[in-house]
Amino acid sequence: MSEQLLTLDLLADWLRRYAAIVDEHKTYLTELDSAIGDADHGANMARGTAAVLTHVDDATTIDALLKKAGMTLVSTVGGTSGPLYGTLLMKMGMATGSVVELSAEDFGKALRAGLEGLVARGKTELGDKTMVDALAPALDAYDAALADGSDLHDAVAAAAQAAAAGRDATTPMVAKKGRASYLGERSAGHQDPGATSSTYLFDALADVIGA
Amino acid sequence: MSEQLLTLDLLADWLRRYAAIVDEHKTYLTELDSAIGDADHGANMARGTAAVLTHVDDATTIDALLKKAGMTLVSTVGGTSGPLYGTLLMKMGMATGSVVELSAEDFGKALRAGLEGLVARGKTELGDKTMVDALAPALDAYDAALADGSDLHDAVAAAAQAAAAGRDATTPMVAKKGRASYLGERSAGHQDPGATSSTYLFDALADVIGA
Amino acid sequence: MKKLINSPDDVIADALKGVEASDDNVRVDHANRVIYRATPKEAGKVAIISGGGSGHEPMHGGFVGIGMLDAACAGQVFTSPTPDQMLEATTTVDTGAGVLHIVKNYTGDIMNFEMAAEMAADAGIPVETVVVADDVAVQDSLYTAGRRGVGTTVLLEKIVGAAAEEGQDLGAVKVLAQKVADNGRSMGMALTSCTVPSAGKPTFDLPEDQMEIGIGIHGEPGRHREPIGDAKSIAKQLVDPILQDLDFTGSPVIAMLNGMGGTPLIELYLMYGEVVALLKEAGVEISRNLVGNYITSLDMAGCSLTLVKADEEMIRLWDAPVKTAGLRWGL
Amino acid sequence: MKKLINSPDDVIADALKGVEASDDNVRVDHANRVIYRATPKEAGKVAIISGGGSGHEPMHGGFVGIGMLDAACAGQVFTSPTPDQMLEATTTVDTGAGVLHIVKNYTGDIMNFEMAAEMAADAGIPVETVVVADDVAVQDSLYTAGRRGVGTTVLLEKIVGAAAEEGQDLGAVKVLAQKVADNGRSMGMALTSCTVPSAGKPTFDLPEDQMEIGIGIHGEPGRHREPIGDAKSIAKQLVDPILQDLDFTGSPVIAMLNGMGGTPLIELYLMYGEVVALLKEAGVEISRNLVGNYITSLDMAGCSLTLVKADEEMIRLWDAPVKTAGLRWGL
Ligand SMILES: Nc1ncnc2c1ncn2[C@@H]1O[C@H](COP(=O)(O)OP(=O)(O)O)[C@@H](O)[C@H]1O
Ligand SMILES: Nc1ncnc2c1ncn2[C@@H]1O[C@H](COP(=O)(O)OP(=O)(O)O)[C@@H](O)[C@H]1O
Ligand SMILES: [Mg+2]
Ligand SMILES: [Mg+2]
Ligand SMILES: [Mg+2]
Ligand SMILES: [Mg+2]
Repeated sequence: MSEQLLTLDLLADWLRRYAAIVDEHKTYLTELDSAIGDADHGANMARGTAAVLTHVDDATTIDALLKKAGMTLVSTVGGTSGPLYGTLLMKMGMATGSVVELSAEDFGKALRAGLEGLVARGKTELGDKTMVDALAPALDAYDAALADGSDLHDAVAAAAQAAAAGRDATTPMVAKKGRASYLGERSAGHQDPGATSSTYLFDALADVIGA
Repeated sequence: MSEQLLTLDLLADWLRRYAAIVDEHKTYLTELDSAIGDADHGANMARGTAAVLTHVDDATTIDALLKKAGMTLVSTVGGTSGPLYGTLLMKMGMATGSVVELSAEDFGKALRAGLEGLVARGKTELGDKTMVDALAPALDAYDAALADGSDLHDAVAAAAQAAAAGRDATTPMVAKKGRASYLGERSAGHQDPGATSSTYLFDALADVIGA
Repeated sequence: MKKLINSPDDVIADALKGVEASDDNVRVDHANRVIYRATPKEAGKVAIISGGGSGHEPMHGGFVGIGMLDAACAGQVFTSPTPDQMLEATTTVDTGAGVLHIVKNYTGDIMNFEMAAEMAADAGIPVETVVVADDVAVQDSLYTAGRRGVGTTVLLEKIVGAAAEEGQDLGAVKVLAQKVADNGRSMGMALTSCTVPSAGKPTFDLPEDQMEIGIGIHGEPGRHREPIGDAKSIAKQLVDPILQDLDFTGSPVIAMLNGMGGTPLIELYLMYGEVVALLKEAGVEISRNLVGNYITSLDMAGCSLTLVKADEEMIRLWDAPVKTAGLRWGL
Repeated sequence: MKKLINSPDDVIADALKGVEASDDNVRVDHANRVIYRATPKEAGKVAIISGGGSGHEPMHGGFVGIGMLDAACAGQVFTSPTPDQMLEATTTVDTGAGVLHIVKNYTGDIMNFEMAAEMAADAGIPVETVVVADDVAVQDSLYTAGRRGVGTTVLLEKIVGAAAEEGQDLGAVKVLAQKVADNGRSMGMALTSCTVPSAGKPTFDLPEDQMEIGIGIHGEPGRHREPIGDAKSIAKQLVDPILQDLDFTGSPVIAMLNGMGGTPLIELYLMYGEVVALLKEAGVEISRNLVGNYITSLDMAGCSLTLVKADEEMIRLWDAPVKTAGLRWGL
């Protein structure tokens, strides 16, 4: 069992770093969404994460931090990614309880609860060419690393790597969910924007824990 | 006094030739009109002269030929050039009387009557950057050539040359009439479309009499 | 050229078929290219016709119907209709009370309507003419063909149409029409040129970062071009020359923020917000407004602002019922 | 990017100012970005709200008023509004008789409206939802997010709005809404892409000689692209897949030939003429029609056709008075 803990401060930093990465890549995200969607994913995510930033200092517990972040995404992003990312974070917050630090394992359980909420909301399966195709393998890799005795540092690195691989794997897929599905076969050959912004979640975490 | 006569057939050929030249240059006329007008002069003149063609065979006298041609232009062209070219030909027809051939002098008088009608309708002066800037010098050159003892052939050649010079002289002018006048100083540097299509009248005449 | 057409030569004929199929308020004389009211006006009332080049839809055909025009003559794209069309329309709509011709101030329109009016007079039909010349972008009227007739035409057709509908006589209708014309001012701008179907390419080239200020409705280039500004500064370039030309304070004002054909409504609303803010600052009070595509220039992106300085009577006539494809209320 | 805006971030806020200034039928809640009727509906009548991403004007805000919507929630450009907005609108418009949510079938819209409906139910407000999914361009509904909601939304808002206005209860209004949704089909095409303000460039590239068939209203690329055909052949590409999907003979039909925002009205009339000719051939009888910009996609050039198979009752409700910026008759 890993000794390292994820503190309130670290998770606040995670959200801050995520916002920074999204902002940095918003043009790129919108370009990806132009090819198989409606050219707003970058603007959507940048608007939402910027709104999250205005609240991260207020939280005194991890559940409050994550729930508030999730609700903020829901009420500022709209579109598809608002309810989905919002649900992910809200369900994570509901799973942690009112704490100020989390074990690597408990953080993994919270992520899993978040993903389940997201999948229930989005009615997605793996292989539909959505953010789930990055999130699910990332969580699996994270859990597997911890089970293999890796520390948080390595587990997050493994998750980030798996997320990136999952994201890359969306490129040849034919979309079955979301706006890209209207394109049918023409959706193949393009990387999914949501899978891309999901990968940034793990990049951000790796950055803040120094993985 | 010139010996040559302008016959009904020759004048019918003149209108046919004019239609052909206009049709050949309609894109060019529209381009000229794009720069300082509304991009329709070529289409307007091509439509009108094509309609005139459907009647040239019917006429048994010169006045009927010209009046019908003028009325056809009025009722098929519209815009600025319809009433103006229409008036030119109608007034020419009214001036010739019910004949089947005209002396060079009488043709000149008819042209003069036509121009006067056009100027009255358009309320233009020389130098306003309009078709009058090609027509008026052409008529003056024609009359002067005949007065100097030239034959029809040379008078028409002189008219065509003067029309071309008049047309070229419109380029530096600032328009004071028609759509180009809205541009103010920006109208300078562009050749007037109407002066250009007017010049074709004399080119066509030169062609059919072999000048 | 990207257009939903069959061929440049058939645009008007084909579009008139669609007008006939879609608009219950009108019937179409395809041979003469005249759009008439489906049900003619009662005898004894002044009839009103207008017309002009096509490419400005809904003007004029979309304004034929109860409370507005009795007929509209459709010319070729950007080309005045011919005297034959106007004479035919004038003869057909006259109920004995005479006919008002609403003419926009362009050399071609003036001459063609003039010839038609001469022929109608010959045929014994009393005709009066009002010429709209409201475009403040045309400055030196002495050295030009005079100001172009643009947006005021739409508001005039509505107001004067109501007066004719309620039975005012030709003299009164003409005086009212002149009053509206005298009290209307417009100013327009473009982000892109339009493309005339028969020309097949844009009338003027406008670089990606430039706009044209002071355009008319025929793709004529404007007075000058400059880098595209924000909506606030563009609004100022529309409002200022209009207010410099006529004092709009102290009277009710009818405003129209008009799209040129290729401008989305969201941008027109946005521009209207900016225009209203500037007018409020200047003490101008807007009583009635239109925001949308009313007098367009094919696919041009851009907009124009029209203000008409009204009085209580003009506002009353504005509010009167109207039933046309382009403007409808109270019916 | 050529747009009449101040900045991409301010488009919605600024446009709502213009809506407020121009449209007497509505009042605007700027904080929540909800457009409400200026005068709320009488107590005891079912209220109707809709909403969606912006960029489709006049839909939905332009359909708020007597005989149509009670409120419209404005999202960011092409982005569903948030549950907060819909909950706020639902709570505000409920007169005690419950609220109908009109939702277009997009993943985002479905989820956000779903969350709002859950919260409204929690607050004790009866909410029913109708989902419009009428775009026949989306073929394999099993392998996609299902058909997109497009043009039928406009006709549904009118018909159902009339039913609510005359006092039908929530159950009846919901049944009627579902019936309209089930009987509506649409198909669209584009000559150009639109440009989302925050993206700053066209969503897709379309060569000068190509068109995109089967587009939606968000600049999503369509099903395929091909060389631009003439209006007749384009009309066929709109009509055929609709008629293949549903039998429109034997009933009155309401048709809408809709412009995508950058298409001039003259082209829409022309296309409508071609569409009507094809429908006549196929034995389809059009009872009512709309030709114009009703559900747009920013500055996209192109058009869509919507047919709703109606019955006498739906036609009666269609003809009932309506007073909104986007649709108006009888008032
Ligand atoms: N049903 C779904 N479940 C999970 N993710 C989805 C679903 N539908 C779409 N997505 C994700 O949402 C992304 C698009 O988000 P965004 O562009 O913000 O929303 P919208 O499609 O409403 O414009 C897609 O790239 C995809 O990853
Ligand atoms: N008042 C006028 N008198 C004589 N010619 C004129 C006058 N106004 C314009 N023109 C001529 O008409 C030409 C334009 O014709 P055309 O493009 O067919 O008509 P419009 O300007 O109505 O589109 C100009 O190039 C000019 O030569
Ligand atoms: Mg998107
Ligand atoms: Mg011209
Ligand atoms: Mg013209
Ligand atoms: Mg979106």
